[in-house]
Amino acid sequence: MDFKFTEEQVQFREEVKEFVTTEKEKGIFPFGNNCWMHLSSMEFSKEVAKNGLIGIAWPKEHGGRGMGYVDRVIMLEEMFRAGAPVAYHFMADRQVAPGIIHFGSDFLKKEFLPKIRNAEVCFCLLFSEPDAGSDLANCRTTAVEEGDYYIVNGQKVWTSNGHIADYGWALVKTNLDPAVSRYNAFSEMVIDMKSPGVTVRPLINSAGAHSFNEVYFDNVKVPKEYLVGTKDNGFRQIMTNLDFERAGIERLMQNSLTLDSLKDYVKTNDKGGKPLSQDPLIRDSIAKLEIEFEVGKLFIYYVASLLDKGKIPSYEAAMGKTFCTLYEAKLADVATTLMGLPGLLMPGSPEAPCNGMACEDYLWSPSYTLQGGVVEVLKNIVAQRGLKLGRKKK
Amino acid sequence: MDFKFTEEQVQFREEVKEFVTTEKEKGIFPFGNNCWMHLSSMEFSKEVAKNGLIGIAWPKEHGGRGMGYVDRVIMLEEMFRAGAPVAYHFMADRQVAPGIIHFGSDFLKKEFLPKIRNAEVCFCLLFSEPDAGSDLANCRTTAVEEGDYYIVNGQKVWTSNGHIADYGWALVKTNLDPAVSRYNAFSEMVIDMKSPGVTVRPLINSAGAHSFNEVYFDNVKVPKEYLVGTKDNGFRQIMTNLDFERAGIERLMQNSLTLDSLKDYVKTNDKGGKPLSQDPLIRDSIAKLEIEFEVGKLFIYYVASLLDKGKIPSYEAAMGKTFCTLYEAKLADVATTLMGLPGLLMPGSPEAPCNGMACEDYLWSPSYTLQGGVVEVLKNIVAQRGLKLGRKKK
Amino acid sequence: MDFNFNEEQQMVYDSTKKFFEKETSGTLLRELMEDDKGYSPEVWKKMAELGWMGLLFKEEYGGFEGSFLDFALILEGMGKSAMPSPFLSTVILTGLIIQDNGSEELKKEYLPKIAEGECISTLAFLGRKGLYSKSELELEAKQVNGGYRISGAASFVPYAHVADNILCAAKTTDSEGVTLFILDGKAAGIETINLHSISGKGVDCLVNFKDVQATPAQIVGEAGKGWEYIEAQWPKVAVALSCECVGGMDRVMEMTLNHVNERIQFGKPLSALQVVQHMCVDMAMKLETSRHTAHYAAWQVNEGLDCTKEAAIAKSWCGEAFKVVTKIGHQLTGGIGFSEEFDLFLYTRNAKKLELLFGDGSFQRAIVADNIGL
Amino acid sequence: MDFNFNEEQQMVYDSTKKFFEKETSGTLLRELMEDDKGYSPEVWKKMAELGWMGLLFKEEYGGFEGSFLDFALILEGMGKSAMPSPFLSTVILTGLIIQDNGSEELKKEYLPKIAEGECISTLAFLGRKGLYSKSELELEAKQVNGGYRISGAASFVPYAHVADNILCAAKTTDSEGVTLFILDGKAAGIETINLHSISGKGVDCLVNFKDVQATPAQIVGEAGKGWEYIEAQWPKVAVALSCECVGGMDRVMEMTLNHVNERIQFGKPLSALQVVQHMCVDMAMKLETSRHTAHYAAWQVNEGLDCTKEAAIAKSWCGEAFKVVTKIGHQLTGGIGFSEEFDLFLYTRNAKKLELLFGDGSFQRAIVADNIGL
Repeated sequence: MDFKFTEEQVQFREEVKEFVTTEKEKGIFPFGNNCWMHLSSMEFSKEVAKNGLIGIAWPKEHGGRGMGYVDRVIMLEEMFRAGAPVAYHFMADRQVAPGIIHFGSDFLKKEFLPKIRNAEVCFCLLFSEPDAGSDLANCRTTAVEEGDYYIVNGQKVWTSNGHIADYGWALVKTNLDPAVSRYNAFSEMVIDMKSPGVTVRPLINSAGAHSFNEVYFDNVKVPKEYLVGTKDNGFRQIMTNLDFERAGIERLMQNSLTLDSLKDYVKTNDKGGKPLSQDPLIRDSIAKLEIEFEVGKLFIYYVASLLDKGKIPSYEAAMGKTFCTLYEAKLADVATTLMGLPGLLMPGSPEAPCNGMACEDYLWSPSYTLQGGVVEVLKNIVAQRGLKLGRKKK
Repeated sequence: MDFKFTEEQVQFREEVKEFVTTEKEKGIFPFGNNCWMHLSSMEFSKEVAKNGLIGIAWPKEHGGRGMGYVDRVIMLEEMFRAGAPVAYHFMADRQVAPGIIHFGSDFLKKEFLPKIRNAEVCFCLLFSEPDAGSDLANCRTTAVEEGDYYIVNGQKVWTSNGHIADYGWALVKTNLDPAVSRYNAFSEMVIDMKSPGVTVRPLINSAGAHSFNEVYFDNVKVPKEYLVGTKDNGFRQIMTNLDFERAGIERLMQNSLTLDSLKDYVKTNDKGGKPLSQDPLIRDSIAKLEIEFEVGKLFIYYVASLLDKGKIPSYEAAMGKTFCTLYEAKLADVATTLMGLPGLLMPGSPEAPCNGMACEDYLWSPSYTLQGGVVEVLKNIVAQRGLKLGRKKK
Repeated sequence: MDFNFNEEQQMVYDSTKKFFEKETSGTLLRELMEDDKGYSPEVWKKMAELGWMGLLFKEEYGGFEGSFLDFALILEGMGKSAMPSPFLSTVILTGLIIQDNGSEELKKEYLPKIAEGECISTLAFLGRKGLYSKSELELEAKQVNGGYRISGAASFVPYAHVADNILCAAKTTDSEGVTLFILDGKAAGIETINLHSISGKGVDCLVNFKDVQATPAQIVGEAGKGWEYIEAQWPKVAVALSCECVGGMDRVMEMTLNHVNERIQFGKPLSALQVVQHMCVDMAMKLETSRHTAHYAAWQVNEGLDCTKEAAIAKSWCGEAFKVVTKIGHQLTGGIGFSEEFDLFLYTRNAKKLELLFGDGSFQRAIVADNIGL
Repeated sequence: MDFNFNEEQQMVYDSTKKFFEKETSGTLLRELMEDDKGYSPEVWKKMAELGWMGLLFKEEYGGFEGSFLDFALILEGMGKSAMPSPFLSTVILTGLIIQDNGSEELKKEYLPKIAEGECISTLAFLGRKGLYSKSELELEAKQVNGGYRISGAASFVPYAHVADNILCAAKTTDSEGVTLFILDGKAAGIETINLHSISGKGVDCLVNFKDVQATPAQIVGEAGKGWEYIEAQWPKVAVALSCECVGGMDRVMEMTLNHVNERIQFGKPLSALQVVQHMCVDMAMKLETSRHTAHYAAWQVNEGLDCTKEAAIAKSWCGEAFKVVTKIGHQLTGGIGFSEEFDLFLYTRNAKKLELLFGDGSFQRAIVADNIGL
């Protein structure tokens, strides 16, 4: 047990902090909550790239910095603390590049890693379908071989940033034999979102924002070299990938500005001449949030430290995401309640404290425990993989 | 919608209140928490009987007063508010007598109803077995016909008051054919606890009290006229009975003295010169308890009003018991925490506030959400019977 | 004790339900959320025609002297439909305050107009922090030449921008208390600024008062007693809002059960999963307990009993329950429920608002604590 | 960052575990709960032989200058075993207070004795309401003839009845502050009365002081600074108790998982039910998060960092978590777990006690609130 950051890490954190502060002060980029899903700026991402902050955890031979996962959490902690608009490169950096490095051909590596590293392309994830939410094995989008191509047909949904992405990272069915198990029926591939036959239809979410999309594939031709890894092995590949997806601090900190603004609100507003921050009920509620936040953060670093040791944190990542998203789901609810009626004012409204951040966050909050694995599904994973429960006895 | 008690009911409540106050003032009976399970006094029960307060909801032709279930709740509300020691007659009044009236032969009615009515016998319930807790269909105690008798063999467990009961109300297996469904395999019967072959072994619970027992049957002869209702129809009979069991205010109020003592404690103790009752966190916590209590009480009256309309509150009773026992499970936890270290002193200890009631109640509290239907099983019932969920679609 | 509706109540409940089923549509609700007015004048007119506005007024003022239980059931229907309107602010926060405290002249002037649906009105009594506390009031009335001049700001005033009248609560310089003035909504010196709140763009307003003139005849009841008049209505408002919560929960429960029964994942409907079943039971328990609690408090109001405690119980319980129910609803309806095409978000927003209106859980629990002698 | 034990830590953890597995039995624990002494002198002696008592003391006072992390792991093992003893009250609440503040004479007198297990000691600093607040202190020391006479009562004093020494916190009439006196446990005028608390009959005491004499040489550190000395140990105590909670949870989790895997109902093990699985996951989450939180705070103590906030976080989190874990344990083990034959109740009682010792959740959260500038 040694919770000390190395000197390099302390130094690195300062570097990132300085970078973020400088960029924020420029006032040209859209800093804010939900920054990894919702705040996309190619220009900002290019600055990130220039500062060597994309691909830090990739091996050096692939153009990365060969740093660790704890280092990556340090970087993201500072990015998210400020609400840096990382959405343009985030998915590619977190998920697509590691997938390509792990499973992809030399062609794919050469084709995409430099572009991702330099923030020249934006990727979206094409997993969920109308009938395949929690149950990915129910995906019906097909990819059928035809010469040098796969012909893709079907529909994806809840595609974040589908409308700005250059490429999609898709799960498709390549073995149509219904007798074949899920583990031998799917493949992963990269799809050029500008291909003929790709239609992106915006979905407005219940927070009133366009961040999701429906994506339709109508005989879309995908070159065979865009297949990632082994044909029909996609389900296994994606399961590994999901563990990485779930391990991140984005599940805890995408709304950390809300907690800041709440603290600020109760300190600068009073009731009957006393700051709200002196009210014991308010103090207790905010301390509860603070504690859960710190507990969650420690857990995220724990999962990252496992990754740095070369362990696959399959159930630990699921546990971490469960804990952190339950915190996230609560944060804006508590914040709006403690702020009272002003907490229910929306961005752009006169009188809205912190430009309606808490209220907007509340409207987004139902999504946190759904995205990237519904809490109940994650608990199944923890129970079955982690605690080994439910195996037939007797 | 009319929530008004009738004049008769208002009058009746006063009657009961007066009776209870008088008896409590005598100082000879053991008033307190858990009074229906744990505080047994034949003498007190005889006073209850003398005042016509046993069997009030039975039909007049069976020696009852033909009053309603709401009336019964009114009576019990006043009994439980004071912690009256009703355990001697409670099970017989609530469950055994209605079972006999509903399903029993003339012989059983003549034999037992007057005795119950006059608090001359104490009954225990013989349902649970070591391998049949939530899953009653797993009961293995058998009753085999032999001449004019059933020969009973097996073991029951968690038998409250088994050590003081004159008779037991038992679920036994009378059809041993394993192919037969649970609905055609069991019977209900009355067993004389003094019969040769009955052994009662005390179980100390985790609160340190002897209230449960194990009961062993070794070739116990039970006269055939002690069979209740139809042979092999016991499972159905007992399911109806359980709905009655779950509908009662005992699930909400067996610890109402704890709430009183908590309120009293915070009003009469101070911190830094201010009564604890002025502490906003303490006020909020106690108000939460008060609210849940009132909400639960209303629900109990609702279920009773359904019974008075001749409806079987199958899922409503399960819902009510779930709600009320979750409140009960919380009450002593909050009380001990708010009282602080003095709240952790046990009955008999020097310095224990209210003679350690809150602490003792805390030790009992894990049992509330288990007895008479584990909360999770009750939720299954509400989901499946009430909300009709989980039926196969497609 | 009878928890069921009697025939008349059943009729009120059914006809309210039918009315809103007919008048409400997802499209209309979505439009109103963006609409500057924030309510539908057509629906408002029809509500008036049904006699809802005057239900609680005396016959002599154009009312029907109806039962508060019927009123509560109408609110339940309103909550179930999610239809926004200036109903409560007009009928209770202006109408009943005038009926209970105003002079004969004021009653005759305003109540019949309200009953006929010809007058939208509202109450301005909160400061910009939105705290329900006399000390946070920001309006002041100065005595000038036998009249008054009112200045300052009031916020979170529902429908002030479309109100024919504004009842405003102002501190008077000549007394400790708060005085209520009934003003013309368009009086000189009144400026309304629409706030964009969680429930829409045309509901709440910030209202700036600059030397708005009022005569002593515009004072409702006695000068200096205004805050007490408002507090006297608190239980009724709390119960009415509780009933709205019950209606809202009822609808969320319907849509959620429907979804989990229809949605197939892992080869069976979601409703076959035990965890899903238990979440639905948690919703059902919130709904059923809320229903009884709200109805009981409504009955107490109707009987004229002191129900400060019961109303606070209902509001704290139903307000938090509705919010929890929308959260479970979202968790069970997943991405579908999180899209704007699904109606759930309308209720999510209403629930959050209703949780806070006229005091959140802890505010109500403080009232309960007072009432049990703590 | 490394969350795993290093070799030495692993050794400490394993050997502590083995020690308690050997020395603890259900029978012994049940006896100790009824026992007047409340601890096992045999086990106490063996603990001393392992060097645990002197682990945190300097070598010159018979200690080993060991790591607080090792100390924390021992506490975790103690919590897992549920073995009661005057360990914390002797080592931290007397030993460390003397080491950090006492005169050279006092250190030389007491620390080696404690390190060898020859001295049981405790701290008397709470009034009869058991509130952790200087203002609630009920002991007073009067200056008489160059010495002191201490009178009043202290309650919830662990193991005072078997203590060789009692460190007592008394208000001194000549100053605002609180002064610590180290007294002989059997000094004239000291009366100990056993309280029967949730954790047993021989743990906590009410101690009455009647004109107990003390000399200035018995004062630990400076007169008037006693409360500050106690507060300075708070983070260490909070972390130590947090680690006990982690150990306790670990054991409850083990017995519960074992039960749900073995217990067959409705034809399959309980653990096949989704709701049961999720309840187990909730336990596991409490345990894992508590473990990291407690270890992190222990590490901070060890590094000599200011960890007021981290210790408060650990104590509030672990204290409440342990309690919740015992509740889930009971719900899943049913009647079996509720019987005295099953070990769960030992932990249920410890958890409730640990929740409150040195400040419950809201007490700790107030510290956190202070520390984040609220």
